[in-house]
Amino acid sequence: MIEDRKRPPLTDDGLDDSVLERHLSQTWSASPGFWGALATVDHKVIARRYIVTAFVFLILGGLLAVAMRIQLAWPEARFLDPDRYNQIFTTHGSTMMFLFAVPVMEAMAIYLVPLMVGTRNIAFPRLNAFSYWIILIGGLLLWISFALDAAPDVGWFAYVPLSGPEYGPGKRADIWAQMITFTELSALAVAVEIVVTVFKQRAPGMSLDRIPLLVWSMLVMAFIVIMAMPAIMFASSTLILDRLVETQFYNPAEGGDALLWQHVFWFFGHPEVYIIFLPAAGMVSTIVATFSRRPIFGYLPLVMAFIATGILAFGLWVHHMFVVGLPRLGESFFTASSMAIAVPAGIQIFCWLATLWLGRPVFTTPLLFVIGFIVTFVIGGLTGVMVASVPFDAQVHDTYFVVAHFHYVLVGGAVFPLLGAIYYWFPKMTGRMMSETLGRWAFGLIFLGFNLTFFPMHILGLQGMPRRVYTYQPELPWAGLNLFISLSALVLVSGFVIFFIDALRSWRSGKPAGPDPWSAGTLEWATASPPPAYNFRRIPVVEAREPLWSRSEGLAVTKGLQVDRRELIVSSVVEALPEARESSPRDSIWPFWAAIATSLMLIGSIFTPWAVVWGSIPIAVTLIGWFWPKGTVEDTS
Amino acid sequence: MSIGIAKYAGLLLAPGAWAINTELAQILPYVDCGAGTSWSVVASFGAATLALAGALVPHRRFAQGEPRTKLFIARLNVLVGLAFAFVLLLQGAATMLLDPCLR
Amino acid sequence: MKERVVLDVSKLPMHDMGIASPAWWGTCAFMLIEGSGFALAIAIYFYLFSLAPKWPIDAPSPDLFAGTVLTALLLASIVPNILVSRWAKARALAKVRIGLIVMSLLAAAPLALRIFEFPAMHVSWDENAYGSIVWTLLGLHTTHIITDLIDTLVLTCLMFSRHGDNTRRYGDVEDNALYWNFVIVAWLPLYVCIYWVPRL
Amino acid sequence: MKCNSILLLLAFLISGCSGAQSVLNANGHAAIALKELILAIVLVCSAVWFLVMIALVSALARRRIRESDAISERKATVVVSGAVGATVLVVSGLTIASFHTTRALSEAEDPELTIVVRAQQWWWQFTYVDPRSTETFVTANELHIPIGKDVRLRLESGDVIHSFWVPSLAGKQDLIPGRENILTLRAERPGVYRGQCAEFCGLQHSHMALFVIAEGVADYERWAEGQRRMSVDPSEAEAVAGKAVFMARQCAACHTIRGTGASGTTGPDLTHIGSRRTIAAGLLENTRGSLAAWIADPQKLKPGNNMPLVPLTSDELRQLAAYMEVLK
Repeated sequence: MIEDRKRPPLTDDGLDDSVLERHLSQTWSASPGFWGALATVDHKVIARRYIVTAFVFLILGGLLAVAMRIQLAWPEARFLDPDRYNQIFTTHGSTMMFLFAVPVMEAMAIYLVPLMVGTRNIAFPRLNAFSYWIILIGGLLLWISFALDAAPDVGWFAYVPLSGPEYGPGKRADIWAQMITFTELSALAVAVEIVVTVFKQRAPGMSLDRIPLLVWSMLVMAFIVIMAMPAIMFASSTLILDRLVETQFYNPAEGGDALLWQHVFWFFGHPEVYIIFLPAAGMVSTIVATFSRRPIFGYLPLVMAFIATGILAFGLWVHHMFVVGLPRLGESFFTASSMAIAVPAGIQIFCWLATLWLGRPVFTTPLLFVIGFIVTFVIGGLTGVMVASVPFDAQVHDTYFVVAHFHYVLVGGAVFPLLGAIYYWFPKMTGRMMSETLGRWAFGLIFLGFNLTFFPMHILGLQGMPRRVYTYQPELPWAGLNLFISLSALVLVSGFVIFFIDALRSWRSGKPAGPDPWSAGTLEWATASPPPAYNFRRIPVVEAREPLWSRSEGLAVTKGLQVDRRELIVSSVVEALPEARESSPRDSIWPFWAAIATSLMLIGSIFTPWAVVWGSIPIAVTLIGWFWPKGTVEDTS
Repeated sequence: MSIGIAKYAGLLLAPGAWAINTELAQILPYVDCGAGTSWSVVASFGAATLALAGALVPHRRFAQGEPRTKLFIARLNVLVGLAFAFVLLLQGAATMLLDPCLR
Repeated sequence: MKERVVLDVSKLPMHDMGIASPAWWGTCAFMLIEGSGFALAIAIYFYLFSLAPKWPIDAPSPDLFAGTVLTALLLASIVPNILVSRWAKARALAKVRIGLIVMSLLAAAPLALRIFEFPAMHVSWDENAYGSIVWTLLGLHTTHIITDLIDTLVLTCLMFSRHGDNTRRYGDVEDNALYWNFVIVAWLPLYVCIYWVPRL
Repeated sequence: MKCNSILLLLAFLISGCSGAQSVLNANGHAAIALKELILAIVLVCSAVWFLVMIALVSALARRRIRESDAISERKATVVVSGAVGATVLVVSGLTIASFHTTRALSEAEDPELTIVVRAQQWWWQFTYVDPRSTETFVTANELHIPIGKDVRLRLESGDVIHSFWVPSLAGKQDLIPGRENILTLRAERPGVYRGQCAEFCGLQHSHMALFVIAEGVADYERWAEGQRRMSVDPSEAEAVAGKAVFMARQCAACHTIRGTGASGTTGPDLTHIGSRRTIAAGLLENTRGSLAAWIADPQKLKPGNNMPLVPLTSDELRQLAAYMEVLK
């Protein structure tokens, strides 16, 4: 170490490209082998794990959906018993929301934000590694309990008193609540990383008005997570307290209140929708601009729409509670906000349409998914306007109309853009192209299958079919449509099968992509595909909103960064003027152990409150190991 | 109001007014119903006025040949301020149309 | 891809403190998370208050003594806390070491008082919703104090080690001081809620 | 491609048929007002969706003309601003329409009849409170109301949250432990309207139906008179034996039959069970055979419900069913 200090620091100044790459690679690469893989803090590696994990959960959640559709295809079917059915729809909802949708959007942020803002790693990379292990263990907790026939059976919003100590026997509701704790912990960690990466690690010159729209959307998403997740943290913890040590938060006989749960849950639950939707909106903005071959129309209104949506998201929660008997005037304030959020949503749609109108669209698979998104999301948005109305909602609340509505918003509004984004960024992440032919098939089947499956549910809802029923009686007029829906679901499934086949095949043997296969404008395309461990040979200097479209003679870059330690540039928040050369932490195994210790404490506390006391000791030990300086060059200043 | 904060009036004042008004909606209907007052009307339109003000304050910075980033922030604030003023006007409409005692 | 060098960053400092440090922003983000949590807990306190026919439910108002002494102690600790922060900025190692020892003691002392606060509520967590929420508020804040205490202790050890005299450590000391200020500021509304709202 | 007009078309088709549990088969004053609002909003939204689709198709397929970027950008700005303005107007219009419907539904007269609805896992208890006398009577899963009159339902829950929803008559309202909600029904036309619990309430949420029978005032009064009476004393030998079985076994611990010693309150009041159309919260038609099947093994027909299996011989079973049937 002492010798290290004596050697003069090696900077990239005047180094030959290949020599520079060798040095950077030596400094930034993870060490080989199993422990090296556990210890890595490379945002791209971790994001890839996150994405793969999230898609595995999508497949599992999808299989549950298929099981439900088989059960509902006929009246009084006996494919599943009510207990199993309740576990299945709870696990389906929880998996899709907490283990697929939120993590996959965060994962895209973890992968793309550092590249798009032109830095070498995410802020707090060890926290990032920690967050992945936490969500993985949280997901395993839910799915192992499902395999053991002890999964939660109280629905993904787990209303008390059904989930409370009196009516929710066993540990099922506790497992649900603790699984939530895992996912919120991981989401909060990622949110902090994204905020700080966007605020402090943007390439010099990337002032606020030059931040790529995807990064803006991820920033707003991160702030929503920071403000909303504490609510669910409070909810899940107090639920466990009520069940474990007999606190009385939700017991009306002792001054508690059943509606308190709904307030706290939906104060998180509604922003949750925008946590999922806003990143998708950022993806759409990116894809639309690239394949219209022009800069996005209405950058400023789009940023404003993201921010306004992000704030408004916190004033909508009561529209999930329109039939609980609150004063109509108070409810109507939420009607006003819920209706008004259609204005920023409309602004986004209009700006994307205008970009397509003004540009020269190239119909690649990512753009097809975006077109599918516009078609379906507008329906979801409009049914959103419908359920925002107190009287309208009185009829459709908790029916299949709502099931249709939120699948249009979440699948149409978020999964379609996400699949487009996977086709779009797959070449960057793997260095290989996905197949256009299979992509078109996948899009066609998913689009068709989705609409055939979910559109009829609007009608079922108006015909009076409540949601969360494990069966219905033959004398009700729902059988025909249900059978139709179940058959259509097969079309949807086949589309997803093709998508996964395409992804796996292309990963191994797709056509090599090159650094910039789409001739796109943002910084992630300025480096190799897949990007090296250090992301950029030299940190770019941003002189325009689409740096790759406006470069005249080569990409503007910086010099003077040290290459024998992990170094990146810290810049100011508004103007992105360089402020310091900051070091980025080295690989470490401690986040992994910290995640294990945290998980033991959380899982133990399902069974005994003492787990919190004894479990915090190993957590403290691992955290000290994590933060204690090791005297590396990264520690110099 | 200092100049630094004034730049962000649209982003702070307008959503702030809206958030407070939304919270007040949980309390004022009970008060209005009990005492026959119209506090929710006053609160809503007061908040709408505040939001409009929040949109107009940064508007003044448009003409002054500000640097690019400053202009961007000012415009952003005006748009956000207007959006929230709209929401507050809709909430105001609710207070005019609905009886606070209604369940 | 062709590159052209337009900016030399070699003259920039290798680490900077305050708003130029990502760690400072990270601390702020965590304070925002915890602040949201506290705000929510207080909102729930008032929500339960608004539902109850009589507040506190089936219990006398809490005894003021322990909580008030704790509040005074926390407020008094602001002075050495700000001093430590200043010394860290000036990179005065010896002073920072002493200051951190003092701050460790000042972070431990409230814990002793906190032991007397729980019985001063005259209600157990499982008796009713009032008991549940006040115990939760106290518990949340106790966790805060413990977290900061451990952080301060570890930092004190660090400053006595060979890793001490380093801009990064001084930055950590500053961030830790910032966090302690937050622990104090967050307590004040909790104190009012727990001790004075029942007396309204 | 699917579109909202198909929904509208289907909506009118559905409203024509007699499917008794449908938003579009509106026969109560509230449901009629809601249906009008729903159709209006769906119509407006469908139009909006078509306009957006026209814009999308033309943006993708239009012939690109040579025009300077500045000019086309300016045109786009005007069009987009116009569209945003239109959105603001449409949103305001729909919001105000929604407020108006909320207001219209509030103007109910003083109700003539109050019924306490108590939801439990997984059945409904109705207690009729007569304002003119102190006399009350209790029934289950079947609500009779006179047409053309406001009926006030006081909604309570015995355990978890449920939701009272008879779509042909009114929007839903939750029943929440520790809180009391009010729902006013007014049936405009006679008929049998099915309803169902709409808030997930556990294992048998799917089988928690109820029927509202709206009938003329005279018919209603006759029915209510019958319900106020004590239970029938059976005369037929089989039913007499059935009564003895009922009293001797656990049945009486959970069920009330007024006029006998049975006064349990855990399960539905059976005083006039023979007069109801269905048993087990709308699960089965009320016949002697289905009664016997239900009593023989309630867990098979409605897994997880709170009625235990009482071991009975086949003779006892037949007798018990016969007794239930005479309790008109």
